[in-house]
Amino acid sequence: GCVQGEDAPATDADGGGSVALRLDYAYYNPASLVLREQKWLETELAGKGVTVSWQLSAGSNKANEALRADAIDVGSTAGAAALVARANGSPIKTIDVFSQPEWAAIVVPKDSPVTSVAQLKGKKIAATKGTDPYFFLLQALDAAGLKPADVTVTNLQHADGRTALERGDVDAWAGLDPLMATSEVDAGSKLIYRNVAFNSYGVLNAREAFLAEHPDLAQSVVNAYEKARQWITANPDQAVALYAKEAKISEPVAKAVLTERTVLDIDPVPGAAQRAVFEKILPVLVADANVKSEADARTAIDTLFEPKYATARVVS
Amino acid sequence: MTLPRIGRITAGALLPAVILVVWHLVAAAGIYSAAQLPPPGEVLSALGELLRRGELWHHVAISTQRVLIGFAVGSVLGLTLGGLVGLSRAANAVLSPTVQAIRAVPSLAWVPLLLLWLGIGETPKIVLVAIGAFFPVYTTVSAALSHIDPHLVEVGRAYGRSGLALLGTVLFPAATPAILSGLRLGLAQGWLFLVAAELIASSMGLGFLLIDSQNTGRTDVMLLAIILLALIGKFSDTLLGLVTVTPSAAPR
Amino acid sequence: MTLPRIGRITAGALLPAVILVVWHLVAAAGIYSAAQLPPPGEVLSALGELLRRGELWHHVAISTQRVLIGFAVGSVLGLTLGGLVGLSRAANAVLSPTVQAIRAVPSLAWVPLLLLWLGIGETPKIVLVAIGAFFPVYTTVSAALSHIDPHLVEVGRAYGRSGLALLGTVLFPAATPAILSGLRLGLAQGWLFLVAAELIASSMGLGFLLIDSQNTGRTDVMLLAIILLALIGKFSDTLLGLVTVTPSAAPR
Amino acid sequence: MSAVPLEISGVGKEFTTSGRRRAVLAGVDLTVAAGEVVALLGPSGCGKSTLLRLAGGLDTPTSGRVLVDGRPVREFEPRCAVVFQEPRLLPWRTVERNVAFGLPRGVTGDQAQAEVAHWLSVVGLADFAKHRPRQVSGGMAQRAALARALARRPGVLLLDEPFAALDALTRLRMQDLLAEVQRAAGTTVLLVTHDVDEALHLADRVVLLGATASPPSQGEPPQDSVVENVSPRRTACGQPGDVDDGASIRLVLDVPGTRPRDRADARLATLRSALLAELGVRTPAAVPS
Amino acid sequence: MSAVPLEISGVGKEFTTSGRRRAVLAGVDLTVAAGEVVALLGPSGCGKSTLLRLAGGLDTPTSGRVLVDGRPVREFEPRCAVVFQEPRLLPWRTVERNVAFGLPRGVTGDQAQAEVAHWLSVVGLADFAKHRPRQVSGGMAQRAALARALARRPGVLLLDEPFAALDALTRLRMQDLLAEVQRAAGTTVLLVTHDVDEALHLADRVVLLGATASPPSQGEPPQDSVVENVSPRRTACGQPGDVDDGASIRLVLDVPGTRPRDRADARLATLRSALLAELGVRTPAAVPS
Ligand SMILES: Nc1ncnc2c1ncn2[C@@H]1O[C@H](COP(=O)(O)OP(=O)(O)OP(=O)(O)O)[C@@H](O)[C@H]1O
Ligand SMILES: Nc1ncnc2c1ncn2[C@@H]1O[C@H](COP(=O)(O)OP(=O)(O)OP(=O)(O)O)[C@@H](O)[C@H]1O
Ligand SMILES: [Mg+2]
Ligand SMILES: [Mg+2]
Repeated sequence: GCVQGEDAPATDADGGGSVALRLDYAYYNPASLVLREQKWLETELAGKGVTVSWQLSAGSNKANEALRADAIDVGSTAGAAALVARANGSPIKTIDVFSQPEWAAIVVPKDSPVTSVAQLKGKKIAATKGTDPYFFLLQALDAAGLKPADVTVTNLQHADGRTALERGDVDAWAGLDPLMATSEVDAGSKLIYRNVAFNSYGVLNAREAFLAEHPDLAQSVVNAYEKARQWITANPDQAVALYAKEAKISEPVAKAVLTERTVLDIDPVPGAAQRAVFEKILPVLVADANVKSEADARTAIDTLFEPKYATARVVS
Repeated sequence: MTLPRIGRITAGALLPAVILVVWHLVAAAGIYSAAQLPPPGEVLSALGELLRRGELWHHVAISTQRVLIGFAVGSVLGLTLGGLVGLSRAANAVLSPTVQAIRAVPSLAWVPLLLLWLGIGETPKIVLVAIGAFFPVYTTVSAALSHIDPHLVEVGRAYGRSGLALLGTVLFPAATPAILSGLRLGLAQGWLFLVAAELIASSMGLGFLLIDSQNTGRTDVMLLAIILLALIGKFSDTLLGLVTVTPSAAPR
Repeated sequence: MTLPRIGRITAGALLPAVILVVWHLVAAAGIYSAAQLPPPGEVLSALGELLRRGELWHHVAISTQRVLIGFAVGSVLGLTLGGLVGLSRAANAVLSPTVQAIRAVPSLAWVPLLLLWLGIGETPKIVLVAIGAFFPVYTTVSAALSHIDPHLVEVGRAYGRSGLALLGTVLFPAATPAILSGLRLGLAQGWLFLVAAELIASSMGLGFLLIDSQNTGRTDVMLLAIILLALIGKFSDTLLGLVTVTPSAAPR
Repeated sequence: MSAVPLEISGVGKEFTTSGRRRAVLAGVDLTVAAGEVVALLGPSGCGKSTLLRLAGGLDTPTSGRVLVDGRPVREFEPRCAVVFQEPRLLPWRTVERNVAFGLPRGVTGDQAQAEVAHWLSVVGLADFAKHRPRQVSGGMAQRAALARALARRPGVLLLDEPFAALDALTRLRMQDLLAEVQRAAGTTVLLVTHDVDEALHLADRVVLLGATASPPSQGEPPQDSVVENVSPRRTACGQPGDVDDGASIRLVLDVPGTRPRDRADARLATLRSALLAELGVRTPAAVPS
Repeated sequence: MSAVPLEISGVGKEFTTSGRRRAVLAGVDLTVAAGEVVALLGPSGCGKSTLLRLAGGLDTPTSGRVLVDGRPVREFEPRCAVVFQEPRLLPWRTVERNVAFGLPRGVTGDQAQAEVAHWLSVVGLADFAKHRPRQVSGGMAQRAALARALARRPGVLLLDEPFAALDALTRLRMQDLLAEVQRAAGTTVLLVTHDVDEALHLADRVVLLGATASPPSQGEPPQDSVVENVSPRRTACGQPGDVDDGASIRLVLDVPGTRPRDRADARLATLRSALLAELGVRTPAAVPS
């Protein structure tokens, strides 16, 4: 016999008038895990004949890819990733900020003598280009008075960066949670520089076409995320357990990430706070050719945000 | 089971046993941290955990299904197109440069394209596996067909076999060893492409397990996924060898 | 250049031309957005941009170097081990099950392991390409050797050729077509593994260009990388065909 | 299939090897009437097999044309069956299934099985039906190839030294088998052979292929000192000097009497000596032709 | 290499085909003295090629043993050279390089080239040195195979119907060539042939291989109606009934006179008829053995 695969249930295409709402969930978006588990959206929208399907995003890049390919309607990414995608022509809008995570930091091995960013001058640092930890690193260097040319940045995938760090191939790593937290717990790696303001927020993006067709559904999603955030604050233990199980990490790590390094109590309306971070990383994006031109990036900053849903949010 | 067969199995188990022992020793020596190289025992307990949660069976089943269907599609296409190119000079001239160019497109590059064209479901995953399986079959079959003993081809022609009949009675049988090794390579490459296929909006399968454990830093689960892929790959290869040898059974 | 050769080239260019036209039409029809499927012109301008910045040459050169060295290492190993397994039953029994199992380990799974064992730098990248090139060569060579016309092997033995001499004067020449297609598959798989290799601490190379453009959504650069990989893959394949056919030049 | 005539007119064939063109056949004219048996003799390398391949449509002549039953021979000719100089059995099929490969289209099932069994027993291989070609002897393989061709019941039977690998007794048997089959079905036969006795016993006409242009004088010294007792290279092809002109028909000999002939017929003995002399061999009782 | 003796004692060989074991040879004893030429005759499929392969160390006997120069034959035997029943040229080498394949170890460079050129011209293939095996005729390929074996200058020369594909003239030449080479080097020769004349002309002794157990009575009806004019299956192997016992030596005949013999010698004519009768063929002037 055949195994039931991942074909979407056949209701959306032919089930006369029924509408599909396709969302993503991601380990870096705890609220999405809660929403998927609690089935609030399903319950609410069932009456309107809307079916909800969930798609795992392994990272911001994957969420963007799915958005571009019209495989999902709403996807969760880091703010910077949303900006780059928009600048490179993806027709998406940021409709909600789901967290201000502190998912990136500068990490050194257990026995490293390095204690500050300034001491990294001339050293080798692992980071994944184009992702938040990389932008974090550049801002951190800037804050410490170093130029990017003062260090050697080694481009490594997040998981590989951790291995390189623990092996001693690099002196520091611009790490990402939960890998960073796991490395702390398992290998005793040390975080030498943290700054929540240098992270580019976790944002919820929707396709423009979806927004035009189903503004009501977009509103429902934003409302549901508000509810999820509140639920996590209210039920931290349950949330940690859920997060640990879904993200396949140990509870101590989950607890550290969720309660210590993720600020959920934020203003979900996209706007000035995010814009401030974008302005800082914009030159980097241009220099690394992550965007076609500075003009594109500027336009993207101006057109990315769609604050009306978050402004109009209500919790049912 | 005959004695020499037992001997063969023992001999074949030798190297894996050595690897296991070395792994155990290295892990125990503490050169690497547990996150870098967990000892075999930890991988075993990861297996136990997955089994307990009832997930493993599902991962294995869905991946196997994807590979089997994809391999079936890809190898049939590979045989057909390889046969066509081997038979007809015109087809060869038109198709072969393009096919050879497309062959160099890596599995990861297909992912966004297939996502775009075929969406998320099972189809793009199976198609990607089929793409992986296609090329080795196509390449070996078309190469083998153009190097068959012309004396035998002449016998086929002398006895009135042309076109498909020639292909079926002379060309394919004469190329059997090459076709078989092409099929085995195709199956192997199908497994290789599976991982990329399961990057396409997937939340199950061994490829997903591998990528997901890499992303979440679960080295034990990652090693488990690698070992499972290797074992099932070897197993399906052996099975293919049995299935394809039986009908011809030719001690050539 | 002879006329039939021009005909061949024209025929070979037919399909790419059709693909180009269809691509252009589809992109112009507006079914897909520019971010999904940019028109050919945009890919061309991405090429221009990379050329202007002087990066392209570097990407191509470093990738080609990695593939060539890796392929050289992997194919020599593949020929050696394939020859050994084809010659000796004992080697076959001990090695072949393990090799077949390892063959199923996907390129992405090697990345963390090689990083762990070999660190960053060029070595792990070349090793990964070599691993990719090894398996098709090994598989086709060992399969071809075990299916050589026993009559010819007997001639070799009757004229006092054993071991390496037998391999060099009878077995390898008799298996030449299969070995050639194994080498071509090995080279192709070397290119496929390149992308995974360039996930290891890389900031240049075509594989890096591909992954990087995927992550940032630069679909034009991504398509450019795919096309470059396809073209260079095809080109190196043709070159290999020329190089390996010339010495034997046998119209068999 | 009933017997059909074979017409070879003005046929020439050239081969290009390592850039050099060499004529092998030139201006060969030969008509084999329906039901006639023609034996083709000639020195090694003079183009007998090449002519046979042309007659079977397996190669195309450089000049001239080949007609089977009045129509040009086709690339996949269903009216001819060929026994090649080597057995050329398909190594992945059993002897039995190799014979079945020769069956004409449309013969299937029980009938096919019966036919195959018949031809196998006729060539004395009934016990080796399930053997692979590599498991039978050279002579057995050649007999299997003969059975494969006979099973086709062709209009024209093209035989290239089909009995060369057989011992004296088996050879006589197979010759008789061929004569019997030919008589029963009226098949047209073109038979390449090196055995003059065989040619005289089986054929209506014997055709000698060889270089016709300026035969070298009789007294020429032998090419190598080790060659004695035979007259020097008069007709041997594959030797310097005569190859570039291409061989054609040197001699056509009508064999007297009707088939089957008595092997002891005195007229045949005379013809035998004449033919051998023509081939360059002095026999004890040589009679100049 | 100087001549060495070949000793085959109590050799038996069985083959297993589709699960059934069949004895092909049983209790074959044959000693060929150093420098002696022994011809091996026997019906098709009786095990001549098999015996030759055993003598060359290419297969291992089921029982008994083979000694070359007093020592057991090896799997890769440098003292023997074999001409197989088929030419078996290596298709990826030119004719020239195929002959060079036979050169003994240590012969390289100019010497090798000279040797190859010599042997090619001796077998009449000097003009075809650069041809591929697929571009030469059957007889030419067989001559190339002979040249390859002669180039080896072996202690024991094992020949399996080496002249079967040659026309009458070329055949005589090659026989004389072999005789000359053998005389000059004193090579030990074991020659399988179907040609009784050839055996008598070349050999010191003629050995007849075949079923020895209970020969069927002379009057038995022929196996198939198409077989006439020949006495029924007396010695034919590859037929039901006699195969399972395995063939052995039925007859050893000393050929009178010294080599080279006159082909017209009257004593040879008598021996010829006797041998043919022993092989089951009645000749015009048959003399019972
Ligand atoms: N590899 C094998 N497996 C099974 N049977 C074999 C094998 N080789 C030879 N035989 C059998 O051994 C017998 C003798 O074969 P062999 O080739 O020695 O005959 P031969 O005397 O040379 O005949 P011919 O004159 O036709 O060449 C045949 O019946 C053949 O079927
Ligand atoms: N494919 C080919 N390419 C080049 N030359 C060829 C080819 N086939 C045959 N020849 C040449 O044609 C000539 C005649 O060959 P063919 O096989 O017809 O001779 P034959 O009369 O059958 O000789 P034999 O009695 O030795 O079998 C030979 O000199 C051979 O070299
Ligand atoms: Mg011929
Ligand atoms: Mg034989």
